[in-house]
Amino acid sequence: METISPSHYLFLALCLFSIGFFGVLLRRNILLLLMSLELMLNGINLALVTFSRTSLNLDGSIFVFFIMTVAAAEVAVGLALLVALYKKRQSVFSEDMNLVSN
Amino acid sequence: MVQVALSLLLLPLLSAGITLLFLRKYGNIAALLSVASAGGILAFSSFLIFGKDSDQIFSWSTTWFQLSDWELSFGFLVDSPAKTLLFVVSFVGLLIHIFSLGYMADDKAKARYFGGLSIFMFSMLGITLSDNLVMIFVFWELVGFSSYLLIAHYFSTDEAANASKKAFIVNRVGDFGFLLGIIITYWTYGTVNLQELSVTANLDPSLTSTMLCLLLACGFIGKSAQFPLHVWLPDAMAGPTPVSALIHAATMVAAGIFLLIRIEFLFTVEALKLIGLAGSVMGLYAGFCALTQRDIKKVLAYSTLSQLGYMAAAFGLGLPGIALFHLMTHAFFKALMFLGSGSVIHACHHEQDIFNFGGLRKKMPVTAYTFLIGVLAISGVHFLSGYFSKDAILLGAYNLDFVIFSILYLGAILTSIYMFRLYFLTFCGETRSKSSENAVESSVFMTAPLIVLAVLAVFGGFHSLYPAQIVEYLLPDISRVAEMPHHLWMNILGLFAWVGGLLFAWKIYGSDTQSKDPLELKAPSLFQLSTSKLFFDEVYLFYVNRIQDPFFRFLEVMELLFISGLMVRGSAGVAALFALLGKSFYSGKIHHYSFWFVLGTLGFLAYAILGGGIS
Amino acid sequence: MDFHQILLLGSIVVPLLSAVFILFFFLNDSCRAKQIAYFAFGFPCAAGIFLFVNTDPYLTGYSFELLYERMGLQSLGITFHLGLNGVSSPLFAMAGIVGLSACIAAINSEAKRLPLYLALLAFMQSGLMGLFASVDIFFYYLFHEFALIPTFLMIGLWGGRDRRSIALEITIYLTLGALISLGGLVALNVLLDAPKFDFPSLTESLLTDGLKVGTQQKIFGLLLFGFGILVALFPFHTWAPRGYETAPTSVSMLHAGVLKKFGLYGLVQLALPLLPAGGITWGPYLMWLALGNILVVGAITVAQNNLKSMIGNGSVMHMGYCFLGLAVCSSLGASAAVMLMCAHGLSVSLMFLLANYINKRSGTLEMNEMGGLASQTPILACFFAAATFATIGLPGFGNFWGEFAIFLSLGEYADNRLVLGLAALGIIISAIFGLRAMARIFYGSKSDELLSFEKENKILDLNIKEIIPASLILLPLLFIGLWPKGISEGIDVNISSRYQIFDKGDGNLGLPSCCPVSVIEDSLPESSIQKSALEEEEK
Amino acid sequence: MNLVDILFYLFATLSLGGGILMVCSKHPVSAAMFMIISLVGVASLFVLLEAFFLAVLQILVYAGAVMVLFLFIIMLVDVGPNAGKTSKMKLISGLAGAFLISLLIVSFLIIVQSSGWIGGGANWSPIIEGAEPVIGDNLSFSTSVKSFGYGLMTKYMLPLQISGFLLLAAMVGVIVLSKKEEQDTN
Amino acid sequence: MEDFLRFSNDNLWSELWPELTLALGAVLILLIQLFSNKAATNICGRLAVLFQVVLLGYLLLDYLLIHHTFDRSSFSGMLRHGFQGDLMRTFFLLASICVSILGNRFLLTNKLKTGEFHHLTMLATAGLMLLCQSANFIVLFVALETVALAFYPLVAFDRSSSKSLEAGIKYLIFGALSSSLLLLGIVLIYGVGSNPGAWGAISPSTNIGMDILSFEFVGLLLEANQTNLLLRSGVVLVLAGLAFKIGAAPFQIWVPDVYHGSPTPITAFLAVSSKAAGFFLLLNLVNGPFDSMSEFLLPLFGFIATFTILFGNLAACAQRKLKRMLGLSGVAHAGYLLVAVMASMHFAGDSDRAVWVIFFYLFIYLFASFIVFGVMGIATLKDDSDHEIGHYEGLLQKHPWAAISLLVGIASLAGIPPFGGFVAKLMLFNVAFEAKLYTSLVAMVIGVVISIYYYFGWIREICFEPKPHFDDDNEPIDPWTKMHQLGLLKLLIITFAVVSFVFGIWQGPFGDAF
Repeated sequence: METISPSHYLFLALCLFSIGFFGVLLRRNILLLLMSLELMLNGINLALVTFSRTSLNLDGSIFVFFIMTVAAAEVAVGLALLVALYKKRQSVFSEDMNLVSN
Repeated sequence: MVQVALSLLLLPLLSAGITLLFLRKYGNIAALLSVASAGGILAFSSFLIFGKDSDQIFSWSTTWFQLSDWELSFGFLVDSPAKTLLFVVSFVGLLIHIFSLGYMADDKAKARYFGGLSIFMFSMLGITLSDNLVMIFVFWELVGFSSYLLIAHYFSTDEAANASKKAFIVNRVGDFGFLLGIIITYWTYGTVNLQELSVTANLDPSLTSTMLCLLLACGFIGKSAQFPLHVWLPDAMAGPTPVSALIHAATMVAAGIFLLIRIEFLFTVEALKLIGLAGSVMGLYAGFCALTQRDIKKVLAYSTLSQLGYMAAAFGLGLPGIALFHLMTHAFFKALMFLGSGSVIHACHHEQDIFNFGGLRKKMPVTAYTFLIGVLAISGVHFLSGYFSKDAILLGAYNLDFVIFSILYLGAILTSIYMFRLYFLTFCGETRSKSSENAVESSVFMTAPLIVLAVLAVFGGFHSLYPAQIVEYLLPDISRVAEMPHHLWMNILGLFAWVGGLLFAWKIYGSDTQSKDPLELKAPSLFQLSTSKLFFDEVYLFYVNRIQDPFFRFLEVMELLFISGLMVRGSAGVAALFALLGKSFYSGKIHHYSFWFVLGTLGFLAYAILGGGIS
Repeated sequence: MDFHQILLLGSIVVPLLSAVFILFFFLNDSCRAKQIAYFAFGFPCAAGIFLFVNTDPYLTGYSFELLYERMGLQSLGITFHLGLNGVSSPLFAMAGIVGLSACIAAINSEAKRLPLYLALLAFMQSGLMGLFASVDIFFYYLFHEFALIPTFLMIGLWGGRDRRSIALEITIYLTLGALISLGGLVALNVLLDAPKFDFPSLTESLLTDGLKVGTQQKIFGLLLFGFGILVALFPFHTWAPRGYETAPTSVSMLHAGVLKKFGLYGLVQLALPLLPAGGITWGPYLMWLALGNILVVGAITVAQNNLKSMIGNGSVMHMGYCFLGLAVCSSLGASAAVMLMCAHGLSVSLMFLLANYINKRSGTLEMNEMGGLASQTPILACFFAAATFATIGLPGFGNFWGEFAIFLSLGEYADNRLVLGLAALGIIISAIFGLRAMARIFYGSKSDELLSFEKENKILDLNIKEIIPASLILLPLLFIGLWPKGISEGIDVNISSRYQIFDKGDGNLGLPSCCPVSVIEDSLPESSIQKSALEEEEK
Repeated sequence: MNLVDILFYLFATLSLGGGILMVCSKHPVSAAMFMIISLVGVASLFVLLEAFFLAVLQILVYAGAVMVLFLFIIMLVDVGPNAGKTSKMKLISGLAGAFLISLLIVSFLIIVQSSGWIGGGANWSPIIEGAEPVIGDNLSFSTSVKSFGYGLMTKYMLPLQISGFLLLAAMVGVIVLSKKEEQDTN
Repeated sequence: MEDFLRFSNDNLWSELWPELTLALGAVLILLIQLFSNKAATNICGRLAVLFQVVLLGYLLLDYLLIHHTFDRSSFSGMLRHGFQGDLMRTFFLLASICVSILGNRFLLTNKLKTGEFHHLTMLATAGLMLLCQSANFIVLFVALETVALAFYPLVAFDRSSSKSLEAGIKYLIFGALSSSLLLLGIVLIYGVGSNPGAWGAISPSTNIGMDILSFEFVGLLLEANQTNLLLRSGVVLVLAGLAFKIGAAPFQIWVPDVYHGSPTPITAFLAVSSKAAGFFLLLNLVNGPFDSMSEFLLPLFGFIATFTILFGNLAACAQRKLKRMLGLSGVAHAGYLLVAVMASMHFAGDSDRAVWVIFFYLFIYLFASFIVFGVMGIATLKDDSDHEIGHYEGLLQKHPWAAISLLVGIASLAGIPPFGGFVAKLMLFNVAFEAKLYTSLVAMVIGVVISIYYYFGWIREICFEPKPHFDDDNEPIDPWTKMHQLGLLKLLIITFAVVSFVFGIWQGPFGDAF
């Protein structure tokens, strides 16, 4: 039918996941770090939808729904933490977060 | 009989125990108790010797200790050699106890002294009565212990402290071999009981080995202070003089000879030859050392060594009876001389240097004359006790082994030289120091034993005078020697020996002597050689101070370095290193930590892709 | 529960409860604490002696058995099982005696915070009594560790130099040993799958099931090195002298005297009879390690200058003899080792006790700075001489019989003769250090240090409070020495019954050939099987 | 190459490119913008996959709510580009990160390829309209929101309720973290 | 419609009464907090404890008397209830009570809001209970995230402390990261499972309709497709997600930092409940759906366990900050427990023994941890995060009961007889030996020996006389001043100390349970 197979979608999804991961590695700004985490979740969502569509099974899609909920809640808490910390330390960079260390 | 033997053994132990526990502060009571026990011992032992079935060997045993197949019995074996020694020990022992009453009269630690004597009597009787090698070993160690205690009587002097330590350790070296010998004997013959051993050894002569004999003989070498373990005996003179008389002259050192006699049937020809040769060399060597000693007791100590060498030689020649005979006579005259010297020392307020004596004959005649008898006896003057036993040894050696004979004969000449030297320097001439000027004859407690011993030193050589039970073991060998040729020839040679010695000593020491040894002026190199005692002490000292102790310290350092340091601390250090490494990962930085997650994920995925048995 | 069982249980429970009592109620009342301590230690001592006297020496099993099935993990077969046999009852009594003596020494010591000290000591005592009374292996191990914790605390609280680091070092070292041996014990439990995790059941299931030779060797190795560390086997011994030097007297006494016997007891009761093939494989190597104990550590002992560290090293050295006795793998050797364990426990604790007395009187433990003490303290000198001569194996004291029988067991096979010769050198070495110490402390002239110490402190001889604990130990030591049969019977009967495996010997190997109980033979060379078959035919 | 393919590649480029640019952009605001692009790209892919409801959710929840929240916070905390903090270590760790991530992508590629998904092992099957909504214990794919609703309210009732509590916890958490502390005022 | 209604037939909410009660209680507490005046806010803490104690009592009564602990499932197979799940319920409830008690003290000294704290704690506990009964990956994920989202604010609860906030951020980032790994794993498994072409040997007739994300189906799927790379990666990634929860290497790196920053009660909560949940889940997975992959997973587990044990213990040695040290020692404990998990994988089909060992271990770990954290909670420091070993100098003299309880706790953690920890370790050794995990055994032995260093190093400070301080300028502040009004906390600590000891010599019902 089409030349684009589910594998393409899957690989794309995994690439998104990896880029998100790369962001986690690379970025020192916690805000961007949180965004990268969201990107990873997006990759996962894409994979899920792909699988769901391929096998004509709705459970995967519903799973995406839950993932989105969780992601949103996580972001909310994360940003609240960040703001609280920013008030104390005037910084959102991970370099400055070394109070809890040896 | 068992009860007698047991009470014989327990009596001194009891006396020692009571003294130690209750009488520490009551020296006089302790002394009396001890003497009483010595008297009791004599009584009991004569009962044992002359008892009803005295012509039979008395043996009895009961289990003492049992592990697995090995059973050790506590038992008595009173056969003829045991009876001889029993007699010597109990008789001389009593005399010395009595002598001690006088000698130690002013000593503060009297109780300790007499307690030690009692322990010694207990252990010595134990050796005498034991029926197996392990028991002998037990009492063997115990006599060593009591000897240690008594040498250390004047413990606050460094001399006594060192001498006691040395005596015990050197004895331990001998015991080391003895112990090995006993163990190997057990596994070779399957028993350590003397009677069973003799049966087995006779049945199967192939079991004997020179090695085993020599190991067992190590015990003898240590206890009888034979070459090369002789170094402790002269030092042991740091103890009170009666102790020297009892332990280091009459009985304990002789126990080595007694041990040899007990296990005579185990010996091979080679071993006997070796012992004989070593004994004779010892006889010569000790005599040579005695020539230049200044300490009255050390002269006697070396003389003891020399006489023990004679006994060993006799045993080595295959004449154990003669060895025992000499043991007995030697016990008398050597005890006599030691006690005499004790009397002198006591009179001179613990002055021991013979060059500080002189002219004591007039001041203490009893001591002097009894001492002279001793000197004559040991020099082998005819028809005194020493003559019989010593001549028998020389005669036997002449007929059996000429090498041994010639060495022994040289030794005999030396004996009479140093003995007369001792006598002349001590009792003749003018007094050479204040302490000897003020000397007076000792009390009756001291002179009475001297007189008794002097009588024995005179007549002790006539074996026919003794009750048969005592000399039973000696007779076969005595008659064997008596049948040997060249008897007359030997008499003449003997005469030459003692007269020559006498004259030689008279020439050098007889006339007026100053505090310096005349021999030192006349033959300095010989004198040097003699005083150095062939450097044995130096060699041992060198070994201990320069080799053993540094090596042990080196081992300590090595332990500290390698075991404590490298092994224990090292592993702790490695752990600490890893701990620091582990700690260093915790930088607290998020972007460092996320690398762990990437690496972990990669690792897990790599494992999924590559690992785990894809089939 | 009859009277004996009550005594047996009581000797563990009484000190434990007393410790708790002191801890909770009398932590500040040292007078009352002392009274409780006398009872807490006196009871196990009396009970130990009474039970020892009443143990039937001819019973190969356990007397006074006490069993609570519901206590412990049933799945592992753990039960609370107490009992005494010929091997454990003398050790049990010994633990009681040394404990009482250590208690009196502790009371005399006037340590700071005495009630706490006594409470911890009582905990330790409870563990020690339990250790030898346990039939169950889990509780046997548990009681050992139970006794170890107070050791750590007491060294740290009342110890001498470097106590903080040494306490930690010892604990780490000993835990390593304990864990390795625990590994071996767990292996035994798992592989044998016995219904109960105690000595008799394991033996029984071993007899029925059997273990492969290779397995036996591995497990024995674990047990040997685990226990070896605990008993200070060369070269894992360095903790011992350092620890004893630092530890307070009572702890040194109990640890060196009693607790250290844990490992040997385990080897005797457990490892050798259950894993004969392992014993025979490891025996020759063990011999050389034990020689390391005797010769190397012995030499190091001679080089020591500190009295306590000398005693500590000396005790390590004598452990070598015990190991030698075990290494020959015969009932003679093992029983001898047990004899020596009993005697050594007494003698070494006596030594530590006396070292404390000496320290009190001379203000130092460095032997260089002592000398001539005997003139003022003749009784102390007497006791010290007795202890020294006991340690160096003078007949008349218990140690001699142990050492002698060990030498005897070594002499059985010609291959061991070299080892025998080297090991016997130990009697010379121990004489050297023992007598040197005696001479340096008590004989000779007084040292300057002692004289200056004497100016400030009056040197008195032992008083009755000090004589009692010392004689408490010395008397049984003399008893064993004079009447060895008194304890050897029980040991012998018990061990012979379980060491029969070793008695069917094969002289060609220099050691008895292993006749493993197992029917499965995987690594036995064929020739030896044939040989044994031939021998049977001949018979 | 038909239209759907072209669209796929277009949206894939959008989402990937947006993602990469988000990760690499210096300023947080621009990063957020790129993130929105990426999210919209993914939403479009959802449309391609006929998951219309989820596409709408994606736009509403992510691009709408979440990203706006992000932008708010970016403005609130007022952080500029992480300037002046470029160090060698950062470069090295960036390179190492890039290397590791490329390894990750490679391993993903291997996994996807080896499992038979690439190359049409599994392919699109048309959505059967009017098929059974429930097959066994599974729900069959449907483009209608109604099926979602039914699924959530019956089979996924429990997770739905749990996520209610999840949101409650998150809410309380956010309140705890950001409510003005009373003791500050006192 | 009926098709869908079929699903709601077995939505048996009554099965979830403890979770629901707890969650409702949490809401109730929040409401009380909201509507009560300021002075009475302490009521919330007491009410929370009381509420949970009553619940625990009722729960136990229910199990012991009404006794319906047979295996059953509900919610279309999304939950599975059974004895083990019930046991974990009591475990979490017990832990939650302890956290509440510790929390009351903490909140009082730091003047923080009580209502929210207890609300979040109880919600997290309810989530943990659900997590342990989940039999479906969606429920698992959602419950897991509920727990996590309740934990993030709890970790950062002490808002006045930067450290607490920082720990919260770190926990959030790594939690999110690890849950994406877990999710990816689930998705990959779902991808294969939803594709009928990959079902292979699963007989379509009987299993065609099974819920793809249920554990049961995944088990069958994995059994049929053991070498499928996608599945393998999925499994491995799921395990990676769980490894984060239990703090196993190489995902252990967050542990000390987060433990360090969080308030002490929450540190305990993390150390005990969160870890226990992770382990229970891991057990459920490796003995349930991943059972057929055991052979594939064991070497991986072996490596992780060894690495975790050694890393945790070694890194803990170098720490003087107590919370970090305890965190790292917790990592080591996770390693030990992983060995037991491996053993349970070895005894395929007969894994109960090993599972029981883990249960016992977890309970003992709970007791010991709460003793230790409880005593730590008593100390009043300027900054709650800065517990150092030095603060415990001479505690034995000052407060013997606290010191002795603490000693018991530490000894139990270290596995020293006669405390519970030893029995737990012994059983662990036993099981590991039965499973022939010799390498791990060696690692365990080495680990325990190393751990003695830091545990006894701590004990040393507690008991021994303090070293003389040479720099008198910065005299340390005595943290042991406010010892009054401990009440429940003191009772808790002492009770747990006694329990730890009793379990060391008498295992009671556990003795039979194995």
